[in-house]
Amino acid sequence: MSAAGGGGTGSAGRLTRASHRARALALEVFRKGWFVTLVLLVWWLITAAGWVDPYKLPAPGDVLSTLGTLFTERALMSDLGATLLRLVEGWAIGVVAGVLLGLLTGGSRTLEDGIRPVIAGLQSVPTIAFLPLAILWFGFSGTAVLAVTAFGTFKPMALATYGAMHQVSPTLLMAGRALGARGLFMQRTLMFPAIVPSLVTGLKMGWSFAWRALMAAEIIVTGAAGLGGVLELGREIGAIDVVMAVILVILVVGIVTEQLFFTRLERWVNRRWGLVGAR
Amino acid sequence: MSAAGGGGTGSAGRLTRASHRARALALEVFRKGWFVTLVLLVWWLITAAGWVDPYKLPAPGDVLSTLGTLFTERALMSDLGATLLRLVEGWAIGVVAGVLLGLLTGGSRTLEDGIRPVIAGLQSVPTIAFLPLAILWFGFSGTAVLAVTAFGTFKPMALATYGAMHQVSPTLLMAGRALGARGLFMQRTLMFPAIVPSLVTGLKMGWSFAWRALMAAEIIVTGAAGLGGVLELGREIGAIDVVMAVILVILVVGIVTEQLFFTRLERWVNRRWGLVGAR
Amino acid sequence: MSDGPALRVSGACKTYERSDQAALLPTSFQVERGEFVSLVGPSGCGKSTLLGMIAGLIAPDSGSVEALGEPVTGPGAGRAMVFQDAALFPWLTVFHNVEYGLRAHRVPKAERRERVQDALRLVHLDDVASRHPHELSGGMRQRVSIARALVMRPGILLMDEPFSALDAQTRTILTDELQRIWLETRPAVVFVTHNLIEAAFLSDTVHLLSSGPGRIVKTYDVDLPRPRDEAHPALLELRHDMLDRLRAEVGGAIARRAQIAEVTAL
Amino acid sequence: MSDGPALRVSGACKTYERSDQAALLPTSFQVERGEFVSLVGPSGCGKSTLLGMIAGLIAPDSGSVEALGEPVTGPGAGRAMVFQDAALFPWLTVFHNVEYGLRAHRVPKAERRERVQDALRLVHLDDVASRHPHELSGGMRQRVSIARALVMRPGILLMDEPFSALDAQTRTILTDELQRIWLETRPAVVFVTHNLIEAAFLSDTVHLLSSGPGRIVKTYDVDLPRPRDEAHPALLELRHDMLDRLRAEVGGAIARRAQIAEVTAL
Amino acid sequence: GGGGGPADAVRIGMLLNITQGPGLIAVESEFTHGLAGLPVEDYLFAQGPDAASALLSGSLDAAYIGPGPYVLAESRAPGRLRLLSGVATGGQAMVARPGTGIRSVADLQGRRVAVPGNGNTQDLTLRLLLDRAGLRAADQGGTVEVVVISNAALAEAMRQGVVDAALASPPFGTRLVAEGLAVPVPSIDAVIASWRIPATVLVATEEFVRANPAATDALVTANAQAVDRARRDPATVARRFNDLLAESTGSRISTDVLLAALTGLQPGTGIDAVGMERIVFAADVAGYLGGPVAPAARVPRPM
Ligand SMILES: Nc1ncnc2c1ncn2[C@@H]1O[C@H](COP(=O)(O)OP(=O)(O)OP(=O)(O)O)[C@@H](O)[C@H]1O
Ligand SMILES: Nc1ncnc2c1ncn2[C@@H]1O[C@H](COP(=O)(O)OP(=O)(O)OP(=O)(O)O)[C@@H](O)[C@H]1O
Ligand SMILES: [Mg+2]
Ligand SMILES: [Mg+2]
Repeated sequence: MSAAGGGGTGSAGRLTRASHRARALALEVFRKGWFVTLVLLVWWLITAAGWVDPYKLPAPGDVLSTLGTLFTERALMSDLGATLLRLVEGWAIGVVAGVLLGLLTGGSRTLEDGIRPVIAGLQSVPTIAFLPLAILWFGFSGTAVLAVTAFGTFKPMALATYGAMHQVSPTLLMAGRALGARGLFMQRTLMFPAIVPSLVTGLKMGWSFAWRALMAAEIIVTGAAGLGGVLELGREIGAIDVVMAVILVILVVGIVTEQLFFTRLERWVNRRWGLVGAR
Repeated sequence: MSAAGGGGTGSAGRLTRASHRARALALEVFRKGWFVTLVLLVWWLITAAGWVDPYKLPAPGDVLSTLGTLFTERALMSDLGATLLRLVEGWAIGVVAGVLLGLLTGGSRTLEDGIRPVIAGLQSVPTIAFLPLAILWFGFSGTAVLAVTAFGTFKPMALATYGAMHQVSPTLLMAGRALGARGLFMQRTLMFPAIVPSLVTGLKMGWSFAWRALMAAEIIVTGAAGLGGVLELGREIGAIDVVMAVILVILVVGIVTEQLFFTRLERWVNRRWGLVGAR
Repeated sequence: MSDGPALRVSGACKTYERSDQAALLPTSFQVERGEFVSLVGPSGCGKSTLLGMIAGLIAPDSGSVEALGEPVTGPGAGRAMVFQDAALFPWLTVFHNVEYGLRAHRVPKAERRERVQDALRLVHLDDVASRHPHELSGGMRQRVSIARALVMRPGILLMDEPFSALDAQTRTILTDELQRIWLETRPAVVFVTHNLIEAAFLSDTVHLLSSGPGRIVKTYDVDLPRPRDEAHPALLELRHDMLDRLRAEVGGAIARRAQIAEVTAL
Repeated sequence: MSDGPALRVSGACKTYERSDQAALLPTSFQVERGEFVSLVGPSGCGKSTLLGMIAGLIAPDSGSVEALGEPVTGPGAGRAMVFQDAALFPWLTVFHNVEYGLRAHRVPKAERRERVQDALRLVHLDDVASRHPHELSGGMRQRVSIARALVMRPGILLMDEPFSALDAQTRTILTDELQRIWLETRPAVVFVTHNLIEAAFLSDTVHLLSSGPGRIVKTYDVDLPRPRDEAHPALLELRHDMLDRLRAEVGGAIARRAQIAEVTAL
Repeated sequence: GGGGGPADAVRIGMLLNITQGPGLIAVESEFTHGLAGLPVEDYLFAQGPDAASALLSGSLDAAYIGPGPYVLAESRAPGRLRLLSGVATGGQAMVARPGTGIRSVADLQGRRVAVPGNGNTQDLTLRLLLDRAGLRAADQGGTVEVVVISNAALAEAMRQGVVDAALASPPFGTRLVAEGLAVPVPSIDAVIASWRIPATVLVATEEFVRANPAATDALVTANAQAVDRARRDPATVARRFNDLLAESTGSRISTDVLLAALTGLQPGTGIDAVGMERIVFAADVAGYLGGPVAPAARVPRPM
């Protein structure tokens, strides 16, 4: 590469590089932030100009102050904690169960052909419909909520596992078989790692389904800690600012988990599995 | 190929072929049906043996007779019709909007980088949370329900479109550019058809999200006819057989649409796009 | 159109973002109208990069490319490209694949129809016009790709390893075909290949590139009458020369790469 | 182990389900211990099918395969396979890739370690044992694949176009390497390729197959001392013979295919 | 708790609803010292049917619920629940959209009337009203359209003219009137008041009652004390309700509105047998019952 900034001293070169990096960062922030800023601006403008009744669309500031009140008076932090804990638990159980079922039954055509359509059918039934059954069977306590969340995650994960298994390169499987891999050894050491990159995408989808299922479930016992209860109570008394505050919290959690967890996981797996340009 | 069944007359050969086909069909039915049969059998056994209170798990026969009553006395058919109509409408609007947004903004890195994370964040917020807003903004009429259903479909479709666009073979795009394709012409004649096979998979996912959104909406806005209202009725009067009957209807609709529509569409697209073994 | 060379590459070079080495050092060469030029060289020596700059798909970092007397700033109808994996649009029939570039350039429908039929006839595929790409063999697909380029009546035809995905027999047949088509239509051609016999057999001039970073290290002229025979002893000898040179270059490149690997602890 | 041939294929044939033509007609041949046999022929003539039957991955419709004196009923440690695209497990390091077959056969850990290191040394890759496949060049990947097969100490090594995805230079280097490794370890080899020079250069015997449906149409013996030189005139002449024969066969196959196409209105 | 044997805690469910005022205030005083030595765990449910399901699933021991969900649960799982005591009576209010001219039940003919849920007190009371006036709900082949609209959405529904009238649970009817979105219909309210329909009852699972007689007794006693306090001092109920609301959502409802709503609600441990009878009858008319409800199940059966 040709010398950058030609003729500068070492420290000047470093400065230039730093300012380059700063500019790159600014560009990055603009590129990723302009739309959110625009949305917030339009929102603020609409409410500040008084075009919409505040009970239909509270001002951004009002929602923020409601959010503050929720954190101080309702201890929203512990709600958030409780919800996230349930979410991670239910999601993890659903993921493990779904992937295990897929791996264990996806090897046989008869097993898969029998089970897969049933799961696909169940997947078309919204979790909310299973809630009354879950309360009767598991009680309203943690178990029902967990069961519903895990079930909501289980179905798409099992389907994703089946899908991923069909996309594994036949040559790879043949290579494994030729080397003597069979049965459980094959599923554990070859099939499973081979589908990991697809599963990572599936995990994100499962997370989204887990959220849906959990929110539906948390709505039952509104008094207990959990974002769903706050949402439902806000809805019940027509406090639109509470509803929007909770939406905001879920949104931020969604973006943060996506960026901090899923994107990294995906990047790591893709690198490890050599799916992005090596080097 | 060597002559089949050696020495038979023509008609005998045809008979053999017919019996072959019958056997193949029987095998197919067994392969796809054994699990459902097993589940039904276990369900029947549990209830017939009286291991579970009927108010927790009604017998299959009871659910069927409730279903019959719902169809004859509660006009479930018109509920089903209303729900399906809304579903198709909302889904179609969401699909078109999502794909259009993806196509129009996916070409530019700045546009996509700004918009995509917001949609991904919104996707993590369960539709149920937006309902109160939708009711305030769109009123009680079908519009709120439609808006929520369309919005529920829109987000995953836009994300699927972005994802699909990133997977289009760069060589194909380069070939198009080298041939002089640009701007809208490029998006319309190259990008769009290139992502169709991925979109078909996305359509199914969008359908599943549309169902979820619609059920949540119908449960809350129960004024009009719709399966969601019946489901909610069953829950509120503690009639678990009604709940299960509605689940059964949704399940059957799910399996039928999957088999009659999505599987065929997918097969057709895959054949047309040459994604299955050419011959 | 001026009467200068078909193509003039003057000091064009390229370093990809986030790469620590140039993909192609400043490179200059010229292709006369109707001349057949091949680029050969080890993997990663910048052949595709160079072709992309000529096609107007990649912007050179510095230097310039001039095609048919005009500076290249983007893709143009005068230059057409054929890719390694044919890169046909799977959802279009053969006819519509070949027609695509004409539609992009808003050629009227009646003229499109005629030109597409001519192009298909040239590659002997007029009878499969209504099939889809996946209904064709690999060789047929590549011929469609050639027709799709020729229908633009390009002054310059760019081909990036067009036959390397085909089996040896089909490849031999298509190389013969290409010679025939070129003799009939006579565009200037820049042809990238790994196959030295192929390069020697088809070309008026062969540029040999080397990697680490990419540059032209040797140029061969092939002065043999056409149509040629693949088994001509002069061709075999030329292949031998190039192979020796390449082996030396690849060895060098590997040594250099090892050095780099030590430093960057890849 | 008996002292018979390494491999005896007796009348093995295959018609795939839902296909209207046999992929391979009844085929018989024999490979002696330590012999190097190549299969060449146009695309789709059943080379991979035949190799799959020998590997125990595909069951013949009738006929039998006997390897190292025992009938083949499934994959076995005595037969190892190398695939066209290396087919390495991307999530495992080079070391663990090579180790995989030993783990599947429950070889104790200490012995595994030693054998893997030996195999990697044989292909000159002991210094990249901890890398992942995507950190290797195509040629290195294919050498790992060969090590993965050799570590099983196979009596029979099966190779399905192992070099066809590599560029010409790397290919030449690897072909030399393979000859060296084979001379050191001396398994019986069944080698599938499209490259006639490669086949002639490496083999004791070359079987030429033709398609529509697949069968062996001619067998060549190559009686030249080793190590050989690729430019030996006898090899070039052999290549020429085979090419002529293949052209005739491919022409015939194309004619036959056209006939079928008319009937089935593809 | 649960499991059939003696419990180690009493799990009590309730709704955040001022008709359950005695239960809400009991949690912060009468229940705090436990019931016969057992600590109390309280759970706030969003809807009555969920609390009923929780009782039947064995994850609650007792609950404050409306008579509707109790009767419906009893009809489907006879003998599983036991009616312990009354809690409050009355409180519902019929309100009409201004300008509709609705003054009597007969005026509801051809109108759309909102109730907050299927099978709850308001729904059943409305059906009773219609039945007595010789009208029928649309889902029973009649002309009056009964639509379910949640308390939250009621104001918006009135504003948009989606409904003409609503039989609302307290304090939502009063609030609509206070906000000028609806006018009261006193003649209908008077009829309803005369029926003495329970607003909230206290129920427990039969299993719990059998295994924990002392705790059940203590529960009934504590409830009676709370009911007494609520009757003497409605402001305590209003304050407690608003505190819970703020704790849950950070917002409050005007105390004036709450106190106005509480005037129609009479806390009391008695259950009017005829009022209960009317609920069962209405549920039957609506086709909600899964089976007969035994006469013995319609009156309190404390130990
Ligand atoms: N888009 C890109 N971004 C970064 N580096 C690139 C890009 N494209 C090519 N390179 C690098 O530039 C160098 C030259 O690449 P190029 O594709 O031109 O080589 P080539 O001669 O066509 O190789 P091959 O024979 O394998 O096709 C290589 O080192 C390659 O890794
Ligand atoms: N799994 C399969 N199902 C159906 N037909 C198959 C299958 N595998 C191969 N065939 C067909 O059998 C014939 C022989 O295939 P095979 O892969 O053995 O040929 P090949 O000689 O290895 O070809 P290539 O040189 O292209 O690898 C071809 O016509 C092919 O289409
Ligand atoms: Mg290239
Ligand atoms: Mg093959």
